[in-house]
Amino acid sequence: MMMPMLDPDVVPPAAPARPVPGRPLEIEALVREHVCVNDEYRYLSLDLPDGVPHARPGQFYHLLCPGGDGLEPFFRRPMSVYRVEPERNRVGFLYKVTGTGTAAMARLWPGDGFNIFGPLGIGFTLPADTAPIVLLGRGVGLATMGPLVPFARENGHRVTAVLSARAPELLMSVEEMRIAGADVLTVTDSEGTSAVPHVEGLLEDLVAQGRCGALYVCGSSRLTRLAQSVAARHGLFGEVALEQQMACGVGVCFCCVRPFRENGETVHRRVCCEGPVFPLAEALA
Amino acid sequence: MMMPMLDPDVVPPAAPARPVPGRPLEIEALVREHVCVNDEYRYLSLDLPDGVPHARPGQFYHLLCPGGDGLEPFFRRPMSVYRVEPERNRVGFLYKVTGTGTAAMARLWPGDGFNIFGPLGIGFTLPADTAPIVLLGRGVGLATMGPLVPFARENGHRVTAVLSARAPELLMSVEEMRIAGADVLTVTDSEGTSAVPHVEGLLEDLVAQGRCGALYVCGSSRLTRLAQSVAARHGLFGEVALEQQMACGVGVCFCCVRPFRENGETVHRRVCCEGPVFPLAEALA
Amino acid sequence: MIDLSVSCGGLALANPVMPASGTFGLEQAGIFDFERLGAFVTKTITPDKRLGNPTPRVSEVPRGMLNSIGIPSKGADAFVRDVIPRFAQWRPPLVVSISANTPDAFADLARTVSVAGVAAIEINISCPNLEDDGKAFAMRPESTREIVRRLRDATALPLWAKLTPNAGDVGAVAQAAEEGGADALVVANTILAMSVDVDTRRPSLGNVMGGLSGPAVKPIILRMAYQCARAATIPVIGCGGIATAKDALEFLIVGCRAVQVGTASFIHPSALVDVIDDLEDHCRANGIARIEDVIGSLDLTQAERDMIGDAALEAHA
Amino acid sequence: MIDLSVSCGGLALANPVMPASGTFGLEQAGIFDFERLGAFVTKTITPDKRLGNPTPRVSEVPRGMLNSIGIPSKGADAFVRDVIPRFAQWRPPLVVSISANTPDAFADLARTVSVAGVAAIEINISCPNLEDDGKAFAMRPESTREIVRRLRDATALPLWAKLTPNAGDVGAVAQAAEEGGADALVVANTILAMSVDVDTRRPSLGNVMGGLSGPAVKPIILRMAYQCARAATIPVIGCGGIATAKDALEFLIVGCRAVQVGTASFIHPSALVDVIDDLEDHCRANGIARIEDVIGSLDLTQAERDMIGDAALEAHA
Ligand SMILES: Cc1cc2nc3c(=O)[nH]c(=O)nc-3n(C[C@H](O)[C@H](O)[C@H](O)COP(=O)(O)OP(=O)(O)OC[C@H]3O[C@@H](n4cnc5c(N)ncnc54)[C@H](O)[C@@H]3O)c2cc1C
Ligand SMILES: Cc1cc2nc3c(=O)[nH]c(=O)nc-3n(C[C@H](O)[C@H](O)[C@H](O)COP(=O)(O)OP(=O)(O)OC[C@H]3O[C@@H](n4cnc5c(N)ncnc54)[C@H](O)[C@@H]3O)c2cc1C
Ligand SMILES: Cc1cc2nc3c(=O)[nH]c(=O)nc-3n(C[C@H](O)[C@H](O)[C@H](O)COP(=O)(O)O)c2cc1C
Ligand SMILES: Cc1cc2nc3c(=O)[nH]c(=O)nc-3n(C[C@H](O)[C@H](O)[C@H](O)COP(=O)(O)O)c2cc1C
Ligand code: FES
Ligand code: FES
Repeated sequence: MMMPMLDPDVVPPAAPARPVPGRPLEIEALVREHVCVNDEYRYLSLDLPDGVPHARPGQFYHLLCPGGDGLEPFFRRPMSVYRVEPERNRVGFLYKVTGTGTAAMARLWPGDGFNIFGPLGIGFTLPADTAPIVLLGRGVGLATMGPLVPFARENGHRVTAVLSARAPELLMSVEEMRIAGADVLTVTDSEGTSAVPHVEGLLEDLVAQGRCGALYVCGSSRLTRLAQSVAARHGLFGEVALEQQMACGVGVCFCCVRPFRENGETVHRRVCCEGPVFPLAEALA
Repeated sequence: MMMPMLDPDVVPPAAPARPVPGRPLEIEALVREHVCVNDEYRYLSLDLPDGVPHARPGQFYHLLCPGGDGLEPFFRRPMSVYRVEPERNRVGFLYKVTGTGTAAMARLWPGDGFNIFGPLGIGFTLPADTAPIVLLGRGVGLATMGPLVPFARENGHRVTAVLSARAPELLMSVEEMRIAGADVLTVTDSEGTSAVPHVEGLLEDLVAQGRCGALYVCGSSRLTRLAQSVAARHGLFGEVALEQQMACGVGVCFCCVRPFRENGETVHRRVCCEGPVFPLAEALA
Repeated sequence: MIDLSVSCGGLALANPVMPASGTFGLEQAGIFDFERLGAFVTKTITPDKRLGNPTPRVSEVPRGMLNSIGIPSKGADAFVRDVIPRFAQWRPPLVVSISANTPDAFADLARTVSVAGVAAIEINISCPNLEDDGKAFAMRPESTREIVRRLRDATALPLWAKLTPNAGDVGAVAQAAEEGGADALVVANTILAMSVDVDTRRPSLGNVMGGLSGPAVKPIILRMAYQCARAATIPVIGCGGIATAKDALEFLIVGCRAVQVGTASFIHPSALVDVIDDLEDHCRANGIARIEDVIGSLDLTQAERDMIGDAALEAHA
Repeated sequence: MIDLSVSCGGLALANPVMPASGTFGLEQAGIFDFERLGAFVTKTITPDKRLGNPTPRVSEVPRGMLNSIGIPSKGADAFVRDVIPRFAQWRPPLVVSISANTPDAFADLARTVSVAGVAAIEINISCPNLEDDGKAFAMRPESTREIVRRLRDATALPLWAKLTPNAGDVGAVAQAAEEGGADALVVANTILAMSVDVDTRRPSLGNVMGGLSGPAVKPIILRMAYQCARAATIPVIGCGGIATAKDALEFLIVGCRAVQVGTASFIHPSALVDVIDDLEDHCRANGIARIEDVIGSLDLTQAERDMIGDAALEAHA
């Protein structure tokens, strides 16, 4: 196990009384930029107040999407950071409008306030040495993977990203990941290249070429199972980023559990505070 | 009784199946102008769609004030028409921010949509001949009186308006009523001219000068009682516009009742559909 | 053409949508098309003339309203003479809501309103029974069974029993109403509630407590409607917080054969007709030929969904 | 300095604001200042290890949430060993919430958690009693009296009985809990409710029905808290939809001696501390020296206000 494991009842002792950098905060951010990336995805970037903690790749914020005009999101919405720019005090999200909350979010204009709470959760862990890593992502899963590329490159890892989508025009982040230093391979349903056997072949090739010392996956349980079997076959380190509906976002309500394998038993772990990034082998996908 | 009396159970028979002009409609209006009149009052004017019915003086609309940002008005809010411009398809409201709904209304910008329902209720009746009339109003009561001035002038009545306020700078509509053809007298608390005995003297003078053949009052129960006694003393026709909290606005929920004297008995009448304008003598003010 | 018709509580309805008692009246005739409704339901009437409660009679709360109107009433005779005949000009059946404070007076009133032009009687048994310590009839199964039986004997018209959500075991009350001879259940009346003005420290209603209605109550009433539809074999008419066709569909899916729309009409005056139009659109868009096919179609097969959530994971792919 | 302290159910509290069970945990220690709270209230624990309910476990509804978390639990022993000692570092008293499905198991659990570091026990009696057909203990006065009596005998710690709003006569249940020996009443748990996804026709919760909480329930729970405060002489702790100091004040005014804040913390993580700050501000702005002066200060003198409404008429003058 390379990833810190949390027992639901084991929490950091003697927590400080006042939030300090690194602890999640409720923040009144300002919308800086809000653009359509393609037909389905939007990019929202925020200016943060000075002195707030910044997210690590794989962490998320809990967003208070604004109500009004018939849309009444009650809960906050969890959203992974897609771009983290601590030096400019900015954070960016890549998202898809799927329901009430994201539709409300889509109405934000530059200059609007946006109440966000975070950063939350446990992000990605890099392998101990500078082993080359492979990212495998589909759909919004790419948003979660985004910041892993520069993070891994800065720490000396070669990065290969295998990006999957329904069609080529829905592929995102290809250029961005290339610029950040990743080798990018793309597979799509419409080109018939995204089926499991083909992707499995790709991964096996990468392993054979010594380009896959660790595997990171997000956005599809089909790909997660595939990654699990490739990682198990070759004894690779791996992580998976999972989603589940959330209420509190901090570990107290137990609504965001998912099942995991632990010593042959099925156990529940909370995605919000024991994840959203989990050891690949343990997820029941 | 010069004013149409409605029995709660007597309603127009054989109503047409589809709304026709004259019947209240739910309308998506557009904000045309929204300005501060003084520290307390705002004026909001709306462009109405073509072909909708227009209000008569004393009628009101039921406004669906927009929610969001912590303000959540649930009911509609009743608001008298302050300016009616059928030929330009516009309507205007003069209002004061007093709570949730009016605060939400105050956030509207020109170009915004505003859902209004109306016109509703029974407006002012002019005396049968061209008797001169006197308006007595205070505070937001002036808003309700506003359109009575041009209406009465167009129908050949001389109009005197006695306007009351806490201080001279809170007096509204003075110029507008003068332009519309009214003689305007003002009384204020700060000048010590608004006390009942002084206003009573004013009214008695107007009666003596033959300028008060009918009395219209709105916005203060003190002034209403005064008007009642002056009207009773001289056998004058009179009307009072009343307020009460409303839910349906159309007469079915019975939440907006006020007490009236009818044949020596106390009865309840609904402000929304039996008023808001009532015979002066019958109101229990 | 979508078939929206349902049979419900002894009546054949053109569609399953009708107003809730106390939120509908002849005054709305010019506001929406009365011919479109599944049925008419009148404000509850009582045997005698009453003034109703002190003002303020309503107050707004998060996504809902409190009311303590009381039942201002011109009395039953005036109602039979002046109001019932006016509904003859429209096709939808007329359901008359009645209430009284003793079983005798209740039964008399049922007889009084059993006249031509009335298609069914809705009995508002959420009112206090003066012979039972002032407890509402519908608070307990026994008192419910008894009063429904009394009223069953008093009229040949279909009887719809309107239950109170303040009862602890609404399913048992539903069964009791069925045993007493009710033809349908209306689930439910308002939920007893209150609010306080913290500046004046006064209750916001003149009557201190009042009934909660509107979207805030929908999840609670939907649960009760589901429990009643399982507990009883007579039709259940859902009523509580329904403002849109989606809300109506929730009630139909859990087993209601019709729905009543109340508070929503205060916000959107044509809510009733809008719900009917949108129900029809929903059916058309989803290939549903008859609204009957929706009734009771709740899918419990995945209620114990596996926790893998493939569906969720793939949702964004 | 405003005096926010209250005595409540055997404890002296620095202020009347505490978290609601199931919405609070050690995980929040870095998020707001634990020292500020009136008390700590833990998630309900059960005797044995449990997994909890299937997902989805929560769903949002108008101004509220449905949950059917179930009670995932590591078991009482792990709780006593690992969790209780960690609270020793803060000053506010620790209230431990417990529940079980039989009176015996419940009493055993009360004994198990009666250890140093625990200031009071909150008994969640909204859970099914397997020896009474699965009806929750708090649904009826008799079963409430009995279980509270059993637990009273099992521990010397102050006992707070948490009632269910699903009971038909919550005032009678409150009295019964007092008779059984409770030191305070927590009014109340969540209201049983449901919602349906009309596209899939599935319940939105894996467990079909769940508990409603949040602003939508406030008017209902406030009414019950008022009824309980009048029916019982022991302190009532209000709990349901409290999100702001204004909400808390409504509960204090109708007679509650303290309040619990639950769902609101999911929307604004520092809701508890914000409520305390704003209560203090309210007192300061209104010349209230002690929060005690607010408790039970409901003004009923104008409840039957004359219908003239001078106040309303003059309001705009
Ligand atoms: C850790 C994490 C990171 C995420 N990162 C991203 C991201 O970067 N970009 C992006 O587009 N989406 C992301 N999602 C998914 C995003 O949270 C949902 O798309 C969003 O909550 C949908 O809300 P809605 O109101 O639009 O949909 P609705 O269907 O109206 O939502 C109803 C409820 O279900 C919840 N819900 C619905 N779908 C999901 C889901 N897939 N995961 C969790 N909760 C859900 C909502 O939060 C809400 O509580 C992430 C989810 C998690 C858990
Ligand atoms: C027929 C009629 C005409 C009116 N015309 C005007 C006008 O031209 N200009 C103007 O400024 N005001 C007018 N009012 C008063 C206006 O309706 C209230 O100021 C407004 O409803 C306050 O709403 P709020 O949400 O800001 O206040 P809140 O106090 O938050 O309102 C809470 C509830 O009380 C009701 N309420 C509060 N005060 C009043 C009141 N005085 N009368 C009726 N209901 C009230 C609200 O509608 C709402 O339902 C009129 C009222 C009536 C009945
Ligand atoms: C103003 C008002 C008056 C009501 N009067 C009655 C009544 O006279 N008889 C009755 O059975 N229910 C009455 N009700 C309850 C409604 O019929 C309905 O049961 C309740 O409001 C829930 O539905 P809704 O949320 O759609 O309004 C009244 C409700 C309101 C809001
Ligand atoms: C996610 C969640 C979990 C809860 N778990 C418990 C619990 O374990 N024990 C309990 O007595 N109440 C539990 N409750 C009920 C709350 O303590 C509280 O009674 C209810 O939510 C109403 O308060 P609120 O509207 O402030 O949330 C839970 C509520 C929520 C929302
Ligand atoms: S969202 Fe509450 S525990 Fe994860
Ligand atoms: S507001 Fe409903 S009757 Fe007047």
